[in-house]
Amino acid sequence: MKRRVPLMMVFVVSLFMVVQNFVPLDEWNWIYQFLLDWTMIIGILSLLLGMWSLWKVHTQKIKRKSENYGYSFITLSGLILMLIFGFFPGSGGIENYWYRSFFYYIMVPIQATMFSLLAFFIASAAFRAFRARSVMATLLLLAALVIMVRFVPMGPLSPIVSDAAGWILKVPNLAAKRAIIIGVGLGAVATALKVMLGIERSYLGRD
Amino acid sequence: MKHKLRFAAVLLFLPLIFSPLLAQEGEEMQDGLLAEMQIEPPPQAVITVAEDMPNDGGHKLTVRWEFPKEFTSSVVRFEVYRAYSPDGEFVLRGESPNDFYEYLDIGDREEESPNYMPNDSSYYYKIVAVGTEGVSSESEVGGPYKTYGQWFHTGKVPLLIAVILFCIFTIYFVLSAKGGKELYIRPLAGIEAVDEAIGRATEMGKPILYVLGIGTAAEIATIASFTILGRVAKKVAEYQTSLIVPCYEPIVMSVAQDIVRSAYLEAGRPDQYDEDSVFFVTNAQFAYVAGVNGIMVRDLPATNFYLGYFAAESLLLAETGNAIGAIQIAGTDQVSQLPFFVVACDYTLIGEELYAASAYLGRDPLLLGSLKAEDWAKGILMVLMVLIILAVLLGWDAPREWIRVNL
Amino acid sequence: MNIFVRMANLDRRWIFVFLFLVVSLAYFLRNVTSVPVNTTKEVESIYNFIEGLDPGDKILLALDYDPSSLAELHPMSRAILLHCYRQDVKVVGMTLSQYGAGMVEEVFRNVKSEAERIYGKTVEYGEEYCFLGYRPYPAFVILGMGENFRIFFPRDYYDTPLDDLPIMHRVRNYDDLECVVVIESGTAADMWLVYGSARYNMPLAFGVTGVMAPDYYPYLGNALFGLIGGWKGAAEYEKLLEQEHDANRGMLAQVVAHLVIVLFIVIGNIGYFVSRKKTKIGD
Amino acid sequence: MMENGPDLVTLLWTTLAAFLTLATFSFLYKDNPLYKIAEHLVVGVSAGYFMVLFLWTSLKPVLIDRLIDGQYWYYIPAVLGVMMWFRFSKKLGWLSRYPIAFYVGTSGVAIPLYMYNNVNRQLSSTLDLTLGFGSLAHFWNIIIVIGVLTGLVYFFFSKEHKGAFGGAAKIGIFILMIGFGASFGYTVMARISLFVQRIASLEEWGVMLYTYIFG
Repeated sequence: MKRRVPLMMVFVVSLFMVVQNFVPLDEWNWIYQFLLDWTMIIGILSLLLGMWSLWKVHTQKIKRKSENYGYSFITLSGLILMLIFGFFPGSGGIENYWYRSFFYYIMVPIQATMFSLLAFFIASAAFRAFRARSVMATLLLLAALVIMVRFVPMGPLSPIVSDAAGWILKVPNLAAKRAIIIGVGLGAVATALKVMLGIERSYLGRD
Repeated sequence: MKHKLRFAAVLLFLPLIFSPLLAQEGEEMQDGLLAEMQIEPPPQAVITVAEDMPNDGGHKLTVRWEFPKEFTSSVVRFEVYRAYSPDGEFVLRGESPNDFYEYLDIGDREEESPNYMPNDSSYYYKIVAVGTEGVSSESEVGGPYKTYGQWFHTGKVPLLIAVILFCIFTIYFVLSAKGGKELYIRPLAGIEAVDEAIGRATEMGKPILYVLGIGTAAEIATIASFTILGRVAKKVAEYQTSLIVPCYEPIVMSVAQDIVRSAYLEAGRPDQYDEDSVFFVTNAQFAYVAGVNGIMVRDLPATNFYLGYFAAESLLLAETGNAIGAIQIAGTDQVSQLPFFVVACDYTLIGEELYAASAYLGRDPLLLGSLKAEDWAKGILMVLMVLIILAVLLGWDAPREWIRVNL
Repeated sequence: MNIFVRMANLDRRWIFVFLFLVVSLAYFLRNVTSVPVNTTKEVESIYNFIEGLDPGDKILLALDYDPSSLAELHPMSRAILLHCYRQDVKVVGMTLSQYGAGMVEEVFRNVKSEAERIYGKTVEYGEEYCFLGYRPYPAFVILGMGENFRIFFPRDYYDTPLDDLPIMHRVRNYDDLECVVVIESGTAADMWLVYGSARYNMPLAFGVTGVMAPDYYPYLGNALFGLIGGWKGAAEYEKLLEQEHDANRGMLAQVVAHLVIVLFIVIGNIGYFVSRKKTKIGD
Repeated sequence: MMENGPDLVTLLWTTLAAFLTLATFSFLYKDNPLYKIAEHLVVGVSAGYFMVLFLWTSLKPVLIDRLIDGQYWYYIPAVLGVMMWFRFSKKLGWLSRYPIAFYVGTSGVAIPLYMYNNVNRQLSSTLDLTLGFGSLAHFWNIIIVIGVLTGLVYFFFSKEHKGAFGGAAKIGIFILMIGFGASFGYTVMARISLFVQRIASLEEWGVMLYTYIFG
């Protein structure tokens, strides 16, 4: 009951998912859509576990007065405020003014800025890693340099650089991507098969 | 002038219309009158067939008709009408140019859709040839034509063969591995480094950070990462180091909790398991990164694992990890993120190596067997590629089409 | 500590500060100064193609993007449209982007008035350009247009029958057009390749986002005769057209940022090699 | 309202956004209280944001409305979802394995999808290349095919990378590295524009502040 039934469930669901790909019948598609709804419903209902975990981590930090515990108040109040804005009867749900403002003026700028830190990290990573230490590192360095230098006006050298950049993007870049993608495809199918057959079952834990 | 004449003609033949037998005669005579005025309606189109489009659930029909080519210039366009019964209401479905005698009637599956076209139903079509002078002629009603869903998508035969062959390989090699056949597996630097990295954290008395990525629990990369997490957690339990697993998704978190708990149990230290070591951060991509980066700079882990599905956050995490001096082992199947892991991490499992790693770490013959199957598949693929290329170079293009999947 | 060792192990925060200041400065100087943009073959070939067309020739321009990639792709659409109007090349417009129809219609209208202002010509709907609108099922649409545009677009966006548009007279399918240019942010690009170029073999060129561009380089020279990638590609086209605009203004920050990164890579390597030699001798 | 310049409320919100932007940027220097505020705030707010969003826009139409509508078969996923909550109980925690097993089981969809997208399609598009020595482009296509083949050799796990095989694998990894370098270099452009957009939003705030104070 604890292991066998879940493993059978995995097998049946997996097998259906494989077979439906080849069957264009409406009825099959309906079941497929229905099962996708299941995953969504399970996913959202289990968000409660996430909320509980978040709550527990931060309340415990406060209780134990561990380092930086003061900031946990900020996280918890952000969470509670958003829930109140969104769920308080008559608040208007996702149309609520505060809910939307918190999204536009707190979430969006911080997330966008976090994303934009990549501009700096890409620079520091390039500085540190692009050293001609070995053949491999040198190839990595040269390819990246040619592509980046393409931006810089260099007079008569420019057409040569842009040709070289075009070639790199067109020939080795394509070959590399394709080899990786084919490998990933086989690896992923093998892993999914192992899950279906119950060979790979670590996700169930052990008793 | 024109209208007057027509009106007169109609008046003249009005009594005759009441008799069905004579009515036709009247029309003919009307036509004769029109011919005199040189406004001849175009000839009728003749519906030949309406075929069900194959490989779908039965919501598409291709209507074909015949039309005398020499009259092309006297027609502006064809209008296609459809009804559920021969004398039902004909609804305009679309138009077709004057020299194209085919119309693909695409309907929707959803009943709520205004364009709903149920399968297993009969349809009747009528083609109206719209003439240049505003006179049009209707075709006879064609039908009934049926749409029906198919049980198998014929364009996917090569895909089906590929899937079945690969399944056979996998099952065969797994079974032979089970039989105790020794398999050689080439060493992978990223995997060899795992033990050393955990040992280093133990020596330094610092925690180990394990990031499962931002995929769901149904993502293959996440599933591969689960297995690796199991091995890492077991080692961590044996070495008595602490483990931090911040999660992006509650189901992934739940699974990770089960895995880590089992690993501690397996290592014989269930009491050491800290429930709060696997926790949820948030499911907003960059807020998650902000949180994990915060954990990194404050808890200063000695070793970071990034294994699973990653998007743009890969470099944000890896650079922060590098700045705090952690040993980093990464792996993802996302081709676009691999360059960043390769550049910023000490060891990177490239694409397929991530899937292989779960088998490596376990040294479980069952899991290793599938690696052999993957290798065989690769070998066959390479041979196939070379053979077909040779065939094409020799001017034989057919094999190239045999293996093509037509969706 | 030796200067070369220091160069090799520079604190990354120096890079951050430098990059932050330089890029910000470049951004604020965007209206004051600009950088020369070096043009690449893949963009030039599109420019030269349109430049070589005769007045009255027609092209198909598919703007398959939605508001989310407007900033990156609009400069391309604008530059190509302006170029066509300058050369008296007629443009048949369409979109395969579900959320794009309204926006694309606006793009056509805006560039029309801009072209009239810049070149002092009248650009009239139905004569110099038209917009067919959006149709779902991109694969079918692309295939259908290979037979006849009227199969999927019997009427244009404004519900006018195609035959009532002078520009569409005697335009049946791809054969009656000089080329197809697709400005693309989604998956329809692959379909243009598979169902359009592979089947009907018309000259095809892409303008895509910077992230997508590397994926389409391999098709250059066979399926594609040209490719415009991201801001840089758009800036190149603007430069060729001598109509520097948004894309060129953004280029200054891009060029200096790339320069800074290249510079630091060079510094790092010099430091690395010299200090390594020194330690070797020291050993 | 707009003719009189920005209103105070918008200005205050935008100021908050600008402050948080700068606070996040401060992480580049080092971890500091400002970053900690921004980080802790965004974690809490975003977790709450998605909880609310998913409940109203997904759970309500997909589950609750349908149950009210009498589509009783939706009780099955609802029950499965609720089984996840049994994790709070030590004794019945194993019940959560059912929804997890179902969820993981849907990964079977990857078998045909990965096979098609990653294998069949890549194989077909490699074979569609025109090879030959007639033109440079056709010659480069030969190199592409060799690159793909050697790249695949690198991914062989059950054969030792020795001799000719090892040589091919070596070429394979070299080609992978060139590909990585190229992608890395190309992405710089996109990342710099992200940063430029942030400066632009700060500039917008500055302009707003200026017009509010000086009119």
